Amino acid sequence: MAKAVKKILNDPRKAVTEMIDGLVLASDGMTRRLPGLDAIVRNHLPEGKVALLIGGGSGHEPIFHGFVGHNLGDGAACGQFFAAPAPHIIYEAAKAVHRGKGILFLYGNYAGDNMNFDIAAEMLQDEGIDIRTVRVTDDVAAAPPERTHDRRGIAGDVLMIKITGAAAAALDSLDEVERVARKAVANVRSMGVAVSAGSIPETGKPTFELADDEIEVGMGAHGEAGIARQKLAPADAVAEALLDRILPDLPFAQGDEVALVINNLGATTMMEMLVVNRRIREVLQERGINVHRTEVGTWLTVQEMAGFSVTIMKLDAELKRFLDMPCHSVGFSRMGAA
Amino acid sequence: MAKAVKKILNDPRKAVTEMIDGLVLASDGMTRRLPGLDAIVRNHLPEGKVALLIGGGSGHEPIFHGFVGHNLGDGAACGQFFAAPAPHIIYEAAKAVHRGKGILFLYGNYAGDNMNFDIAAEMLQDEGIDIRTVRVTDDVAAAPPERTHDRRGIAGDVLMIKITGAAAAALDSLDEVERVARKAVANVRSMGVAVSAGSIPETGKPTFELADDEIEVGMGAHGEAGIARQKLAPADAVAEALLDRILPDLPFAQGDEVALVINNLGATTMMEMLVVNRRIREVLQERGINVHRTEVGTWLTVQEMAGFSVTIMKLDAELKRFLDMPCHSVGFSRMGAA
Amino acid sequence: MSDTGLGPEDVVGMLRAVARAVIDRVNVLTDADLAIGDGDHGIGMRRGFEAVLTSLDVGAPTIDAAFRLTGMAILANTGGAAGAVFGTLFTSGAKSLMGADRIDAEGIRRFLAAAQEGVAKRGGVIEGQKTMLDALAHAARATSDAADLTACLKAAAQGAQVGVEATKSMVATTGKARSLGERSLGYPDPGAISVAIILSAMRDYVSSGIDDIGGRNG
Amino acid sequence: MSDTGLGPEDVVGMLRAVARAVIDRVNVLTDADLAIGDGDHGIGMRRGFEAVLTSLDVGAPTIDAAFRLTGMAILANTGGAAGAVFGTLFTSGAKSLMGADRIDAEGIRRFLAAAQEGVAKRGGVIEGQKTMLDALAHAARATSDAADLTACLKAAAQGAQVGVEATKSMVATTGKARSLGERSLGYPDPGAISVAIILSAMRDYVSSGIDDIGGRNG
Ligand SMILES: Nc1ncnc2c1ncn2[C@@H]1O[C@H](COP(=O)(O)OP(=O)(O)O)[C@@H](O)[C@H]1O
Ligand SMILES: Nc1ncnc2c1ncn2[C@@H]1O[C@H](COP(=O)(O)OP(=O)(O)O)[C@@H](O)[C@H]1O
Ligand SMILES: [Mg+2]
Ligand SMILES: [Mg+2]
Ligand SMILES: [Mg+2]
Ligand SMILES: [Mg+2]
Repeated sequence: MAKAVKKILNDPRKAVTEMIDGLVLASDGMTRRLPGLDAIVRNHLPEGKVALLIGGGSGHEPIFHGFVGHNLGDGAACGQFFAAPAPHIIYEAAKAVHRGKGILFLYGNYAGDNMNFDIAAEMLQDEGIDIRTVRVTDDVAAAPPERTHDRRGIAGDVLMIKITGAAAAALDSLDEVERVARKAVANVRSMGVAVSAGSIPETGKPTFELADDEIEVGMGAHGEAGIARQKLAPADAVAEALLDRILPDLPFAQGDEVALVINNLGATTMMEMLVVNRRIREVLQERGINVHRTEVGTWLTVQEMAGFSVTIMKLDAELKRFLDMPCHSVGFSRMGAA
Repeated sequence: MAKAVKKILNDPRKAVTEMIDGLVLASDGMTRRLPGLDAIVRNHLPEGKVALLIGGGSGHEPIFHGFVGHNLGDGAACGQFFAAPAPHIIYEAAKAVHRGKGILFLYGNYAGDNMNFDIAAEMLQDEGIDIRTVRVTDDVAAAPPERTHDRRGIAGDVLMIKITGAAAAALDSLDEVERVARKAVANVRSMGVAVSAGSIPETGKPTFELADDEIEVGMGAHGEAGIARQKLAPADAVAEALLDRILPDLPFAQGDEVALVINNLGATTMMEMLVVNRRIREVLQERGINVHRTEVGTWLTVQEMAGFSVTIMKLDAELKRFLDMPCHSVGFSRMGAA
Repeated sequence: MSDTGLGPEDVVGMLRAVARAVIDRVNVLTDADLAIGDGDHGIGMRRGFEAVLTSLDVGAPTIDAAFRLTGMAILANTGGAAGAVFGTLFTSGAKSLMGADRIDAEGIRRFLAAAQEGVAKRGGVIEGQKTMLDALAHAARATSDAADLTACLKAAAQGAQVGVEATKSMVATTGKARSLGERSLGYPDPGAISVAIILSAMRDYVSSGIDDIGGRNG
Repeated sequence: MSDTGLGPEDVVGMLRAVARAVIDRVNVLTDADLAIGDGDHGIGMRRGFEAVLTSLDVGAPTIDAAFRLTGMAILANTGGAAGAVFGTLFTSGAKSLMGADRIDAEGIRRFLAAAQEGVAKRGGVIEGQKTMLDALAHAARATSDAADLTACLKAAAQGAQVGVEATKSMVATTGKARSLGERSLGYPDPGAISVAIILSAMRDYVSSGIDDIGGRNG
């Protein structure tokens, strides 16, 4: 792990800005970049639409900036690698998506993001723009249930942006959109497992070290320490270990309808995630928990980190409605309930 | 690279069958497994529908079996790791999806797949079932233009399944569906670059070796040798090297409308692919080639192999129509042209 | 040893010995495929021949049935190119033994000729393309004037080995190794090695002599 | 050295020296963050202080403007937690120097007190949570009875270093290191190290004496 990880980039210090250009081009006209800024916004935003602004550090593609699109985020403020975006980027992105109905800020709960988004929110509120903030706090490994405000946002972001984006398209008051987002975040729980580290191109250094026969359960999306570093275990055991923490936390109970996300942190194979899904479904079935929708894919990554996380959200009729709506962006497109 | 790559699986020899169970569960009722067989088929296939059967070796998830769904494949025959499915699996899957209008076999052009699908086709034809075969041959690195029949199928599979699946849903004769598939395959070209090797869980051995500062341009999806093994190069140079082979091959000319796919072989970051996309679009623009639709994601993988491929397909009105239709499967879902 | 050749029971015994020999060599075959292919030949052949052992448990009434069962088991469980070509090797070969109640040198010659023809047709290959066909063809030719079964299988096994050596100096023009072009030079073809393993195991079974074979023939 | 403190030009010179010092230490800071964070503190601070150098090129008419420009440049270019807290350190500190045409020991005390208050408010932290605030608070206290600017910055730098040492025995309860819990023990806080680098660079600039400073003050 001594030498820098091989990556196909140009100047690593230009990677974020070049990535944003590539992302806007990949959206085939759906989005644009704010001139000179690391911010992406949707074209053709209707007047009077409640705006949804997402964002966070780069290096986790396709989240967040890859989730700007139809029935998803209206704009995204992008930071550098694993670093929250600066306040003026958030401020400009917010101004660009505002259509008179106020803006919901939706992002993962990290000190850096909280402070930078708050600074921007204060600037915008000074101008009389209505700003609400919902922070994603789905990582049960990060803090005990009584301290959810200390919990990180991980792959719960995928369901949060999907549902809040649909709500922001369908509902016409910021209060209502905020209410839906708060309900969703209150009902989502996740936990991940790390198998090998990712690295920041500029330093080329893996953000943590794991032995050849070790995994770490509960590790955060930046390699923040988890709950237990243990020997490599079979998929069924890992699936059970994650559910043992996730299910009691809400708790998820018999008869609940849920959405399930298995998110690839980067280099894990889909085969592994599907084998894990097999065991997860067996356990959920035993518990009488019914899965309404499953998503298995690569959305919140940590560069080439290997590992995955499991996210479960308890649904009601309203959350199901927004979850089942179609959506489209470079990073996430769904046909919607057929 | 000596010791086996860390993976979260149970018994590696059961990985394929457990993966298939997990995949069917992830489809939320859209597909089922044929009892005791490594085959997945769609539920609720309408009578009189032209059937599309896809398939190939496992270990490339989500392709092929993850592409069974609405407006995509009707069924898939799954082989073991990197091994074509056996004839009886193909035969049973074909019987299960047949609705009286014949079946199109669509798969990548590999000796193993060709022979096994042919054996099954002969068995089915003996029973009077109309079988047509279209082999994907998009990899320009595999053989010169005059020997396209010697070319491998790589990420061109994604567009081929998308378009042929839509055609098989919209058109009602096997002749017509075959015609569309042949037109599509005649107009698609791809080439990839390998950065590091993937491994088969059962052996744990990387399928090839690349030095810490080397990449291989034109390498196949199983680590088949490419055109040139070279020093790690900047993203722009790699993008140009791929286009230099892809564009003249068809050739793609000024005024052409195309679909562009950048496919992750496994462990490459989306950031890298987006940076590559940036340069690709600059070159295409210089050449007056207009991109109708871009897809950047992870579809045809080689386990944890790092690298990516670029696929370009020349479109006409009919191909665009099928490309823009909505679709849904575990591995590929699209809202369709909004 | 008995010049009268083998009856159905011995053929089953021989095919079991073949299966065990292939299974024992899984790593050799995988490493050979790692060098010029995708590294799965060994595990694929193991899957196929483990199924052969199971399917032969039911026993085989006739000689051609024993070879056919073997081919079907390989075809159904190996997958990949090997599943098709090695399955075809045995099923095509079996056809040439229809009705035979014993197999001798002449029977082996017929079997190898039919197997070679079937594989060439299924694979769409000729000799010199660096495939298992090269080992098979060399083996078939080598048997032309063998007097009895033992000599015939000795010659076949030796011929197959010569074929394996020959593939080292061939440039692959089919299969996964094709894209290596010149770079496939110097490496033996994995499937050819499998053919040599199969025929050597047949030879060893027969050469293991009277007590083992004649005994049951007595 | 001159007890009259520094004028605007020297403050700009001092802040340039601070920026160069931080940029020089990028690897130290990144490694510290690799140990208990996500490994980007060094490159983030470099982004911020490279922007400081550029924004100070335009020069600064007043002392508070120089500190404010520095804070704005950090805030706009660093990102992450550090961008917010180090940006706030300088912008809050700047407010306390409004209208001052020279900065002396008393000015530094006001600056540090205001910076500490601003950071605590923005970060929602108190001392003991293993953040840069610990270095800042130690530095502020250490300056209480320094007679002149040189002594004041010597004390501040030394205090910051004590704060860095103190963070080693703290369990992080905010930021990315929080999830390490007990495992963060023994490691210094990266941001605290940055505070020490900043104050040491201010001390060195001032201590470098007459020719360098007094000269321009002469
Ligand atoms: N077209 C063909 N005809 C005959 N034999 C072939 C052909 N293609 C491949 N083979 C044989 O199959 C072997 C590879 O088998 P295996 O690795 O199990 O399958 P795959 O190539 O699908 O991974 C090759 O070494 C070669 O001997
Ligand atoms: N809530 C907070 N209040 C004050 N300082 C903080 C806070 N959170 C983090 N810090 C400081 O920021 C430093 C980390 O900065 P940096 O690594 O650049 O940002 P990030 O943690 O977003 O990657 C920590 O070492 C700590 O000193
Ligand atoms: Mg960071
Ligand atoms: Mg294979
Ligand atoms: Mg092989
Ligand atoms: Mg950090």
